[in-house]
Amino acid sequence: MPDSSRREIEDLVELLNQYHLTELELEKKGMRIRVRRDPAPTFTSSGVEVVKTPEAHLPSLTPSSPQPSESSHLLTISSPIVGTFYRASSPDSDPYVEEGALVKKGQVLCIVEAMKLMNEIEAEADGKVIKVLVESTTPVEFGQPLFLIDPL
Amino acid sequence: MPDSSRREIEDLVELLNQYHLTELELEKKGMRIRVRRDPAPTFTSSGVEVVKTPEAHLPSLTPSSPQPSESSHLLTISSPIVGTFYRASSPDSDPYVEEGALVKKGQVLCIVEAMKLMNEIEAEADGKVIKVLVESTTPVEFGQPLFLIDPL
Amino acid sequence: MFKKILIANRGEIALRVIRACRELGIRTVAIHSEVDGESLHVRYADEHVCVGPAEGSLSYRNIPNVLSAAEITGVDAIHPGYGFLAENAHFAEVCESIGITFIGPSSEHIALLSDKSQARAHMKKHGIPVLPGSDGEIDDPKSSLAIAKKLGFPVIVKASAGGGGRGMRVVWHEEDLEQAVDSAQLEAYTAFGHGGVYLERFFEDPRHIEFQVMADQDGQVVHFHERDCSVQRRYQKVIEESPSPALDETLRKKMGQVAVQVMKSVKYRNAGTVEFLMDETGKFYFMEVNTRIQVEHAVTEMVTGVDLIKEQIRIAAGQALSYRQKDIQLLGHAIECRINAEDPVRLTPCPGTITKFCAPGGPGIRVDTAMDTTGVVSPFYDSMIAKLIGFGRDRSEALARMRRALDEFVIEGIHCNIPLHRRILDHPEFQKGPVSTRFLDRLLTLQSV
Amino acid sequence: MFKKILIANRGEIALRVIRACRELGIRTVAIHSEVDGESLHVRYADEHVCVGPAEGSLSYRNIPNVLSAAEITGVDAIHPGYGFLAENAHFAEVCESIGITFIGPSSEHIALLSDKSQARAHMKKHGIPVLPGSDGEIDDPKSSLAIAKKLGFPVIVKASAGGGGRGMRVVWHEEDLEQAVDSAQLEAYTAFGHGGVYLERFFEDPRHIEFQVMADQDGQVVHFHERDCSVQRRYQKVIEESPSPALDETLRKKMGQVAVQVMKSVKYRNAGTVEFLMDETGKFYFMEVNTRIQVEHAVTEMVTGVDLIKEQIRIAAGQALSYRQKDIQLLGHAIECRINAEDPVRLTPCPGTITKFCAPGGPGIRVDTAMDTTGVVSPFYDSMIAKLIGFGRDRSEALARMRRALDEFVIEGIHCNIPLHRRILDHPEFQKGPVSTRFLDRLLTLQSV
Repeated sequence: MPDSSRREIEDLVELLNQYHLTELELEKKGMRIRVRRDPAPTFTSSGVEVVKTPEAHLPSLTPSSPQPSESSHLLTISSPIVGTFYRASSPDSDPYVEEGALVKKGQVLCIVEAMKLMNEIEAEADGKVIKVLVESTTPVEFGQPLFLIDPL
Repeated sequence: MPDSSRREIEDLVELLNQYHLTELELEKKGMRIRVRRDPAPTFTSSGVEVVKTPEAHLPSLTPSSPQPSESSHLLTISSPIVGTFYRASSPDSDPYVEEGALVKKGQVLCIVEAMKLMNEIEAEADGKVIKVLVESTTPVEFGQPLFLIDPL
Repeated sequence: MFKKILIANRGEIALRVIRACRELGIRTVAIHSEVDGESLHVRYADEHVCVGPAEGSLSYRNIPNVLSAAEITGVDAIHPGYGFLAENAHFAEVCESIGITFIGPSSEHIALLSDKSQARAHMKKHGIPVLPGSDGEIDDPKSSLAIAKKLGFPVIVKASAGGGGRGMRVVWHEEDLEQAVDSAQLEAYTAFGHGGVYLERFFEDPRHIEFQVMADQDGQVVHFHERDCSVQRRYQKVIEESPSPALDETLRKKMGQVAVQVMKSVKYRNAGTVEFLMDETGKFYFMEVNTRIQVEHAVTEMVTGVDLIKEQIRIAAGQALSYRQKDIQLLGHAIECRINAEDPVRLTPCPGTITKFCAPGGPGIRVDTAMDTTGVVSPFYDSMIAKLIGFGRDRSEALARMRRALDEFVIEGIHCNIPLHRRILDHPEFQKGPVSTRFLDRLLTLQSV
Repeated sequence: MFKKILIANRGEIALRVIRACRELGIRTVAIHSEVDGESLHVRYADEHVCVGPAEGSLSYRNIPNVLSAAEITGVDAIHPGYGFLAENAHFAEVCESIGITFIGPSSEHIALLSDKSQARAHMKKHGIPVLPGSDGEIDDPKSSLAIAKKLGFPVIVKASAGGGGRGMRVVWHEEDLEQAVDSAQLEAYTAFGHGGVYLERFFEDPRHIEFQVMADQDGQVVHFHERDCSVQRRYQKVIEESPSPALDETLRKKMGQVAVQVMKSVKYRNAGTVEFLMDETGKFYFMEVNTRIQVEHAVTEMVTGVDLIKEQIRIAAGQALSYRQKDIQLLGHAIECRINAEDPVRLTPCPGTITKFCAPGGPGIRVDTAMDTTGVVSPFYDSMIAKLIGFGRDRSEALARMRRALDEFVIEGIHCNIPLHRRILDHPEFQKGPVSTRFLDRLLTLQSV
């Protein structure tokens, strides 16, 4: 695909984003433009399988806040620091939480170790742990999603 | 399926993924692009205002033939060489042709002097001189339009 | 030699260090803020770690996150570039304490030399010519006035922790001194967290001459000749060149020796710059030491053929200097223009999206940039788009190259200061030779009148 | 000095000459074919004239149109670049006759030296070591065989008017000689309009060493040291470097003196290259003189700091050489990779549209190209996209720079030979040092088996 087409598509996607459209159609020369916006969506909460870490947006002038995941009512707990992710307080201990568990706001979900300091990461709301996104002992960067929580 | 089509499709899929789109349609040549994202998150925002016309054509691989003029039945007589354009055989003579004149195929229309040689430029068809495009004693480059002829 | 280096920076200097590492066969880790994920320095590095949101203080200057990134990627060393953490003694100290090599001087060097008043006192003690001024910081108005009178007006009030013109006041008359000291102290405190100021005699038309120096573990010190950075706007360097048109061979040699003596007096290590102020008669005075690699290091690289960043890395890894003083020759003349995103009228930074970027090429031209064929100048960081450096057999060839290169440079979508550079390079006074640090401000004042 | 110069070429060399002119303050006229109207060389020039349709023979090689373009724009001089009309003695002669300076040697020099067999004879007469071979052209089979036997097989049949490997045949056995001569004559006649051929002893593993020379009106001749162009594929240079890893200081000096002697023997003027073939023992033989600036001149510019194009222009304008032999020093090491649009499997040119072009930068890197951020490699002209030149303090630094620069180079939409360059630079034999002209063909044969 020529870069020009790619750029064209990216431009349209940008407009789509900017004006929160559902659909945007463009024909050239004779010029035909179609824009469409669907009413606010409703959808079912179940069956979330993969939520990729939201990366790769074009360099933007404004700080990108973590994207709402497809099932946007889910809460993403991201790492506020750079370090190593641990699901338990020690190798012999049980994980702080398992998938499916109910957690209270302020409850410790995991530890991110940075500079030999153990930083406890807490739940930001009451809810159910839908997914643990990172394996224990893995390095994590700033803003990396760690848990998906379904708030109660 | 040719490899190129396959690559094109893969490119589109990549864009689809990258921008979390639902639908992406591309038609070539005449250009028709359609992007769509379902379901949209909720928000408020008002109408689309600007859609920039896409530009960007690259230098082409094929030789650019002299553009057909607006009235495309007209015949353009272009300079086959680089040199200096003269409408008459000498400063004292009358021009070979004036606008409005009827000319015969093979009739001398002007001279282009190159390297001290006088090159006579002839009409390529019978017709009427609609326009003399260059002033006498002006340098002309290869392919530069000199006369517009309305062929009979 | 190091196996893997983290580059605690962004933009062109991050690329510059990555390039040096690749040439040395060292793996690289880029750090980046949330808005820089697609930046060229991230793409060029072998690994990358997001260290925080856009604001530099929360990402590139965020010491815990930067060091954690170094730990989780297992690097041996950190190159700080310039700006951000490059002259942060605390950062260098923590690096030392956790066994990661900080590619630069020791934390003690940074601490000593970043206190301008203390550095001044140290150099004076070691017989280095310093500007006539107060012994250390001043505070009570009475003694300040006595000192100022002894120096003779005009005098300049400078912040000990200063830089970039902040916490500086020129005082022309006795009666203005007290208020100038107060406001300089306030500004210094606000900007640097330390309000101490000192006094120096003020020169109206000085030249800014600095010597690039490099020192190794064994105490070997070599200088790479001078850079003339007199073309400044509000204390910000705009154009740098080497050699300086204001020096002759004798003076160059003498100042080079003093620069080496400065560094030896503090047992310096790695790359640093000794800045001098020079008056019209060729008298020169120590001003300060920059304890980092500088934006304008490329000028010295072009004119000496030396790769300063690779030399920094080698020295930090414990190797001896690979050059002796006699190896360092001026091979011609080099000029650098800092191309900044800048409003052409108000001369203020104007960030935005560059829709087309195409740098000049051909003989004698070097471009250091983090732009691709397009790019973004973010409002969160400094507004430099590229460094354009031209080399020629002599100053006139270097000037001619720079002018044709500026004409070739394509930057679309935002305003930049290329027209300003053209004006400077076309100016008879600049073409003739040495100008003072007030040349550009005068030029711009004339313009705006 | 000239006021206005017409550049009778396209692509990177046209840009190269325009840059030199701008630096000298000379106005420029670009010529272009109908497909090149949007090219960078047209945009960079002050004026431009279309001289014909896409086919080179009807435009860039079209002598009446090129000269008419020179006349209607009123230029003082024409720079032919390389290729097209650069070694056309007739063109140079017509320029001379109408009072337009041809920037290069005289038409007589071109005529004499473009006849390889005649040049050989001339040099032999002047005591220059030439390859053992026939005295002049051969024709009857009997005497040819006698000469070949005396030389000893293998021998090589070469076209007097030859170049680029055309009209060349290596003959390993007596019985193949007659047919080889016939077919070489036929090919030479087809390619050059002159079927004359001569015989030389064939060396299996020679090195291609050439000396860049410049001569002025006053008979001053200076050489700029050598280039090693042994990395070739089917007689096409792929990588060039300077200095040659095959020469030591003594040999360099000796060959340089011979190169100067060659040029003095014909009272040469302007830029030229003396090509030598060298065997494994360091014995060297004159091969031919190229009477033009060459693609690879940039290698010499990088390693000596000299601007050869500006020097060409100055000399053509009647000025004396601005360098003496002792001024010409090797400041380090330079390597050039010719980046061509090339099918990676069949290794044939593959023109097309470059959708994204972003050249590497940073220290020690020079790029000469006519590409913008996008571009077209036209099927009508040669397939070179860019010249990438890397400079370092020594060969190993230059190699490291080239490798990282090749990694940085972004060329999208079209295949090119960057992977091939990587393979060569990564090859232990090349890294070790001197290779013969058969190195690359062997490498590629091994690959394809």
